[in-house]
Amino acid sequence: MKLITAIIRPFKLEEVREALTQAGVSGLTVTEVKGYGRQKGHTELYRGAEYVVDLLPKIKIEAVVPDELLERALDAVIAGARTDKIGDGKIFVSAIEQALRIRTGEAGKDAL
Amino acid sequence: MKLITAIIRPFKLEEVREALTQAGVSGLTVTEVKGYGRQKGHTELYRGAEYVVDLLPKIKIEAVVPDELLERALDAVIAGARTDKIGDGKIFVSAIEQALRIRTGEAGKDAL
Amino acid sequence: MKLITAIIRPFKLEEVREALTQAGVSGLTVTEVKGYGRQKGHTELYRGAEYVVDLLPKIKIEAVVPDELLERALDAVIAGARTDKIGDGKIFVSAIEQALRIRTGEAGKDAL
Amino acid sequence: MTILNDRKRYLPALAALGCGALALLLAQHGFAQEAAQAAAAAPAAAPPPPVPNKGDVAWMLTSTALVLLMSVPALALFYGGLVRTKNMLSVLMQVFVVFSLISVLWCVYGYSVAFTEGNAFFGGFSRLFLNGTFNSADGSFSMAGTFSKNTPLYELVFVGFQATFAAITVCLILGSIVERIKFSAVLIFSVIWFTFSYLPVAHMVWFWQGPDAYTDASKVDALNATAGYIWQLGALDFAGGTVVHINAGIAGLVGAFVLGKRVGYGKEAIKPHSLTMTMIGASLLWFGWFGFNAGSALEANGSAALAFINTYLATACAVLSWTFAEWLIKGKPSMLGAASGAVAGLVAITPAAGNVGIPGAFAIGLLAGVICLWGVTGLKKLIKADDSLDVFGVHALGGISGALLTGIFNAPSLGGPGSTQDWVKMTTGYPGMLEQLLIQAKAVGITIVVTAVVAFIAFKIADLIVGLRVTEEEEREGLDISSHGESAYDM
Amino acid sequence: MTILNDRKRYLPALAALGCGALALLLAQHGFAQEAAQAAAAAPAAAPPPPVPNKGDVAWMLTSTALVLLMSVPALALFYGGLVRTKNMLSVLMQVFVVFSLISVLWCVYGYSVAFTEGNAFFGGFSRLFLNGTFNSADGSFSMAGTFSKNTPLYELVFVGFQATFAAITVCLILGSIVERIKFSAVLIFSVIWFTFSYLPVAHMVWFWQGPDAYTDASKVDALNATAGYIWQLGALDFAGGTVVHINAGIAGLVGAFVLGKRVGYGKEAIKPHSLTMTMIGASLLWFGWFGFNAGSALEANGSAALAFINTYLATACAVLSWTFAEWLIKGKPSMLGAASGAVAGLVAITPAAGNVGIPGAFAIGLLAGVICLWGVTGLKKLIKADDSLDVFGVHALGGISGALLTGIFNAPSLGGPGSTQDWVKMTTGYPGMLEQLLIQAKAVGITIVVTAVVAFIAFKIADLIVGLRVTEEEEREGLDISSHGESAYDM
Amino acid sequence: MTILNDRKRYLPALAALGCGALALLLAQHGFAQEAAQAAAAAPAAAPPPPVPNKGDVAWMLTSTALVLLMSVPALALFYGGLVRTKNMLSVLMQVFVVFSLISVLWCVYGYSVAFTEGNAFFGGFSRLFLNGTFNSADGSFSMAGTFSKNTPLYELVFVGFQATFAAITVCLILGSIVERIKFSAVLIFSVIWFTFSYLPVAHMVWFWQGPDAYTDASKVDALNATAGYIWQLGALDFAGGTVVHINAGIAGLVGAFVLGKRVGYGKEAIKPHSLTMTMIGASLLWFGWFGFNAGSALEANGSAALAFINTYLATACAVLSWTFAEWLIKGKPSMLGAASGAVAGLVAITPAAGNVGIPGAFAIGLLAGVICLWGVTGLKKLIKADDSLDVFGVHALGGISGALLTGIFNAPSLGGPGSTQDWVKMTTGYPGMLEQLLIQAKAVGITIVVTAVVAFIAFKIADLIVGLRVTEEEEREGLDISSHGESAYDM
Ligand SMILES: Nc1ncnc2c1ncn2[C@@H]1O[C@H](COP(=O)(O)OP(=O)(O)O)[C@@H](O)[C@H]1O
Ligand SMILES: Nc1ncnc2c1ncn2[C@@H]1O[C@H](COP(=O)(O)OP(=O)(O)O)[C@@H](O)[C@H]1O
Ligand SMILES: Nc1ncnc2c1ncn2[C@@H]1O[C@H](COP(=O)(O)OP(=O)(O)O)[C@@H](O)[C@H]1O
Repeated sequence: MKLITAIIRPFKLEEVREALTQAGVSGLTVTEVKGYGRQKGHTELYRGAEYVVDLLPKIKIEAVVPDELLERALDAVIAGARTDKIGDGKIFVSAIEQALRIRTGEAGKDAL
Repeated sequence: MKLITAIIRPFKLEEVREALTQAGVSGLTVTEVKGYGRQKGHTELYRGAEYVVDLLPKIKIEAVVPDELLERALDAVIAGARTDKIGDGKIFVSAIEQALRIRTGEAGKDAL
Repeated sequence: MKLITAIIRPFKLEEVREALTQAGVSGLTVTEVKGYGRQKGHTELYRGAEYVVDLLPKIKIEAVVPDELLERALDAVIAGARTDKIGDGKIFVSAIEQALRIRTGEAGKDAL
Repeated sequence: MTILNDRKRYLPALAALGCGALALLLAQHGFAQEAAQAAAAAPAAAPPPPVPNKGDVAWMLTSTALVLLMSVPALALFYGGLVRTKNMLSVLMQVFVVFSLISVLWCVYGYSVAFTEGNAFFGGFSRLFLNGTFNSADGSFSMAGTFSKNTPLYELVFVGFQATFAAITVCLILGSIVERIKFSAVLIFSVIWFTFSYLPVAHMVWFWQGPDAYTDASKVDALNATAGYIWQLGALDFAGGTVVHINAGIAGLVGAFVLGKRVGYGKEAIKPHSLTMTMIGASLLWFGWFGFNAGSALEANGSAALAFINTYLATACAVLSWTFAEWLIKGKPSMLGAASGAVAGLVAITPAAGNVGIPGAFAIGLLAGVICLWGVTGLKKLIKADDSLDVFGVHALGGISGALLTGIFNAPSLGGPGSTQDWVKMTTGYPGMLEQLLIQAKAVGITIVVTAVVAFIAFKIADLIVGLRVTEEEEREGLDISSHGESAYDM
Repeated sequence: MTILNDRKRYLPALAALGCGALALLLAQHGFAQEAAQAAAAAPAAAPPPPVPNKGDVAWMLTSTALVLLMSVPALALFYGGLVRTKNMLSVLMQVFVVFSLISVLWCVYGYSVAFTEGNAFFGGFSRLFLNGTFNSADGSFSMAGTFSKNTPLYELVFVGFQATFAAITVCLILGSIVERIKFSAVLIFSVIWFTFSYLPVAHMVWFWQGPDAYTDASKVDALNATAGYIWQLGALDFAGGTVVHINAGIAGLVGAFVLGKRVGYGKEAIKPHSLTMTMIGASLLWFGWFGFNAGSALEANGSAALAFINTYLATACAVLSWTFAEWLIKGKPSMLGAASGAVAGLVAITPAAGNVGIPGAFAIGLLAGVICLWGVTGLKKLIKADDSLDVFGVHALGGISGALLTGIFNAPSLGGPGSTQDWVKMTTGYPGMLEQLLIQAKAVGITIVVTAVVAFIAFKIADLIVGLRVTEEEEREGLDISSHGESAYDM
Repeated sequence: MTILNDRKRYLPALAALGCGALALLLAQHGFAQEAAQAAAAAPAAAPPPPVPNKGDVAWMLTSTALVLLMSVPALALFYGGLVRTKNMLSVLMQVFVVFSLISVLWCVYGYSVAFTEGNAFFGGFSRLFLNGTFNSADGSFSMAGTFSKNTPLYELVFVGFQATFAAITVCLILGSIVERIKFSAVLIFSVIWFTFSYLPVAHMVWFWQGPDAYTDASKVDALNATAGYIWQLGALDFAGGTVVHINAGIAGLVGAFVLGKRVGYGKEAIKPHSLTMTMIGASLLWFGWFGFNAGSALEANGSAALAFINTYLATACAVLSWTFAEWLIKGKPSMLGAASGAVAGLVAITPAAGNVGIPGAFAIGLLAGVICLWGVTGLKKLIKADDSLDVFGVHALGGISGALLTGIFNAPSLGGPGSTQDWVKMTTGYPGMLEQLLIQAKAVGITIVVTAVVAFIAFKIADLIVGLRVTEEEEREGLDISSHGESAYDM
């Protein structure tokens, strides 16, 4: 099993979720994060105090998928998240050794 | 060392934390997340606009444990988080190559 | 490629981010989390109800770096986050099998 | 499941029916009124009624608006800030709708039952739908009495002012039962309790014929006999220690017992989701309470001025005494403590407002802060009910303390104004400390019994009809989503 | 890009210039006034003008402050809570600055154009910069009339009261166009629409010579001829059903059409970010509306009392009818529904406040809740515009319903007071239901046409000068950061 | 550590002792009063005192409630929104408790020291515990003078109105020292500064014998000699430019210097946690300020009307000038700017409210926005103190500008009303622009010196007793948890 971690633009969440469901991914977990990278931030001014904000709001999607679904899932994320402008985000893939469903105790692919 | 990532119901946090502590886990990190899976969401209605909300509030617990503690820790999470209803959540296990304690620079199991 | 996951004190975020940038890390993702560990929490009192709060606010930084940058990046985090008091936090290192840039489809180190 | 759903649907359908019936009634009423006006046209040839002083009208309209503000948004925010995020809207909603519901019922029959002549416990039905307050034939308004002779007020102003009292009282109860009660149960309970506890207690304490009726010593006994039972006893309740706070506080406690504890109570941390909102609520309560207390003088006169400064001073004293006592006992002074102290002071000074002097305000304020702090900590532990937002500890306890202390500090020897003993000659006096204290205690006792019994029955009836509590799953999910289909925040 | 940037910079520069010009004008004005005062000194030898009743002054100052509160913060919060976090400040800012801008323009020329004699559509320029309201030579104040004879009010009080009406009306429109409009476009639109829609409609509906001018039957026709066009028709609008709500509601709808939908509208979930704020806003609107409606009596008299209780009762009724109807139809009663019901009731009772009796308040309130619920659900779907915060569904629809129902429930046979038919003898009457309804419909129609045309042109002009919408990227990022360089929350 | 802890515990214990002492005093007072009343009974045979006009009473009670609202919750929210989440409650708490503390002290001795006869700098002790304001023996109230002859007001109303002024002034200072000061230090500072800066400045500026005392030209000099020092100079301060804003603004600056900067200041981003709250606060300040300024007329008369419209207009002007200036200079107009502009305008118009005409309101408003914008940007950088929420830049600078501009625009040639020159004949005049400007400057100068010195000493004393700052660790954790054991939000 693989863990897909995708950092995307917040307003793309719905599209990516749908694309992943279409691709056969049965579940995922979403976190609000802040991202720092190439994309330029903005300036905020509060009376005399000026701040450059370069941590931008992003959404992190984590989905554990069986190996055979990996490619399709990656394509789905890209299809759903792409706008072709700097800041579209990244996808990271890592290995998951074990997965368990708490409710039933099922393990491995069955747990997803 | 292993990273245990558990997605659980928010109100189970306290029980899981206690169970893990009992099991010998010395530390953990908690994140508020939203989860999508088999559990049915709900409908929200704001004047004329109706939305189906299927991202539900969940809690993600991350704990890095020495290999020998893994089994006990997994049992602890399940014991603390289980309600036997859909949406109880998942546990994922992955490998951690290195752990460091920032304060002392200790590494490996000593850092946990 | 490696994923560096650092749990640090919130007010150290800016220093760590700068240190990492200096070390050559090009991007990172930040999450607000709550941490449980050795550091003592505090007590809150609302009329008659007293609660011991031992989940403390922490910041989680995740940065995927090429292998050759790992050591420098770890040093950078420690340099930026250390106060020598309990609760400074941890760093965990794990393997990343693949990285993709959504905008361009670039893969591997080029995607970072 | 289907039956439950049906029951759910049943209530609004019934309400819709009610609206229809109301519309019909109103149509009839229009014609009925015409007839009434024709009849009234004849005696209209009498000398023109005295005109209200515009300063009084200005002050009473302002006061009424201020008391409305005390419910929406002040009380709603004070309470709402104390619950968890997932139940925020349910609290705001309960307060908003109960306030509206009682206000409408007040105009339909409540005012008539509370403030027209009947027996010593209930009034009559002559003012149903506020019939007769405005004469559309000649554009004239009926007048209500005040506490001074020849100082009338538009009855409609009095109706509005008192409507806000009735409505906020029922809303106060909600604090004991939030985070688990069904919305439909709230409405059913509210209607029953309002009708059979609020209205009779208000009638008993506040109904009398007004000063202008007392033209002659010979009439006094007959007039007194038409007044409310507690008024006849000679109890002092300037702005609602018994009628509002004890009444609501005891009903809340009964509710907490009948409903049982919230899921997770005592095990999970149930923390206020926004003390900022609670502080805004407490502050607006303080602000609005000037209308509540000083408005209860019914005139912009010296009594209003006294009630005003007492309301100000006692509250500030209670903030300090709660804060310092908490600091001493618990080690840290808390914002929630200061805000709670303010409310405690306001509650306790309510029956006393125009009935005590400056020394009374100091004493009542300082004591209220400490007593109610004990109410929400020590006493609360003894009672073992999940009185969620401490309606009993603050409103009942503060109300009782205030009612009794009013009896003491009303004494001219302690700087108090005494009370009017002779409404013909308008002379004041003080029956003696023990005597007055006993009268006050009786008023308190009667109120407690009435409200406890009625509240218990009302909750039981609501339970029978729709059930009192949401399911455990709904409670876990939060009432905002499960009962109202919304979220308070999306940030 | 550079041109755009230049345009951006251009506007504040222009504004700065404006300020300078204003300063110069003021300096001149100082001297001009001196001269005027010298001239005025002679007739000052006439008998001293009647003095305003202090009760009226107290009430009208209070009312004015209440109406200010309705815009900042009430309306701003009601609207702000309904948008997404990223646009919260832009809403607060638009309301805050538009309110200030219109208030200033009101004092510069608005009051003069609306409330001095001119023709039936526009007033004159005799009160530019409020010239002549305070005579610094002898410390005397000019007087405004009320609806009673010999009951003057300081004209400055009337100026202030009416200023808050003008300002809130323009702010109401914003609800239709938030989350995408450029701040500079908002300001340009506001100035144009205020000048060419608000001012003439206010003049047409509310300008007349006041009761004291009507000393003799022979003068009546000549005096009437100087009044506003709609006033001459005999239309009833107690506190602004046409002038405020229909005027703003239609302009909003036009804006929604001209601007187009928000990015993601209909596809993404666009949820209210804080219904808590919306509830606070709605509650404060209710509170402040007592100033709006009961203050429109211009005195602390029976008419104010009637307007007050009607405002209270109709609103409570609308909360109930919206809540129960939604419960019945959608399955769950929502807090946003209850709050929207309150606003619907307030809007609908506005033209009726002092013009109907208690039966009218019941009926208008109950109907308004249901009508506006349909406005924001059924009707909204038909219209297919992104009227973001339902200004049309609540304010236009509620205003139209209220205006028409005022015509009906004004009838003495339905408990209404009728209206003054003869200002010399001060007698009231009622022209008949069909007649009054027709007059009301005409007033509504004229208002709709004027505001629709002016709003369309004003938006087009703003589009030409600075462009109406922010870029899609800015809209995605949120106006708080892109237009104002701030974030509402950092929690 | 133990000692520190002991010190911490020491303060509330002391306070508790204080409460006890107070209780004793009150008991005594009860009896003392009885005696006093017996004595007073004899001269009570004199003709009955004139009765206050109910319109005035209505307006002044309303105004007092409005000024209370300005502190809790308005100022608390305005300030609270600007700090970080972790310090939110500490700000709310400091304002809430300091407001209460000063209000109580006002009734204990403050009112007496400020508003009874003594010397030109301090008053006397005849009104300790408000002794003599209400006579419980005969139910009569003592009267305070206004600015018109034969127009008394219940002294208790004046006491309450002025109490809110004293209390808010001390609260204003808090803005400079939040996010790092110990709660106990706040309280100690407050008591000292209130006693030795607020009370004498209030006495110097506002104490005089009232118009009714000026019955005869021969008495004028003797009467004037009993007035406050700055009053004798002829300084104009309608509602507290010197007494409130300069007084507080300078004290705040001193505090910022003495305390030092917040940890991380200039390095970390210290951003407002909720500009929504700040906007609500600013709006409620505007609303409440009508009570502050127009209430300072002490009557519902023309002067109140003038003060009202000026307060409205100048504020709107300042919103515009700040907004446009910021837009021009910084590229974007901000909500915080608009809100700050409102406060700047309100501060600057405070001394001027009833002392200038419409042209003055325009000018002062437009200027205030620009001046204070510079105060919180350019000037702030020069000063290099961490005046956290810009109390100096807005209140001191705005207050000084307003005080001086009042001297100018008071001129009848610039539309101003001038001032009463002869209290016997009640004639007005204007000493000349340079003269008046000089007088104003003197008043400003004296106030600055008094408050700077007293503030410095008061902070040093607090430092000696309990220490001024929390530990760095506590500051990092946030004062909400470390000082008060609570969190503002749990969402
Ligand atoms: N090396 C990295 N490790 C973890 N997250 C990263 C890394 N680089 C970028 N990110 C995340 O991806 C987001 C987008 O990256 P950015 O460089 O701005 O644009 P792009 O994805 O188009 O190259 C960042 O905001 C950050 O959240
Ligand atoms: N494949 C997955 N990858 C990551 N998170 C998942 C995955 N599937 C489920 N989850 C998380 O687990 C939660 C519970 O899953 P769900 O399917 O609703 O119930 P159950 O755990 O009982 O099967 C989801 O809300 C989601 O947060
Ligand atoms: N085993 C663990 N797994 C995951 N996170 C941990 C673990 N142990 C500690 N942490 C995180 O690190 C933070 C700091 O740990 P703590 O034990 O308090 O201090 P220190 O890092 O100085 O040893 C915790 O608050 C928690 O967020």
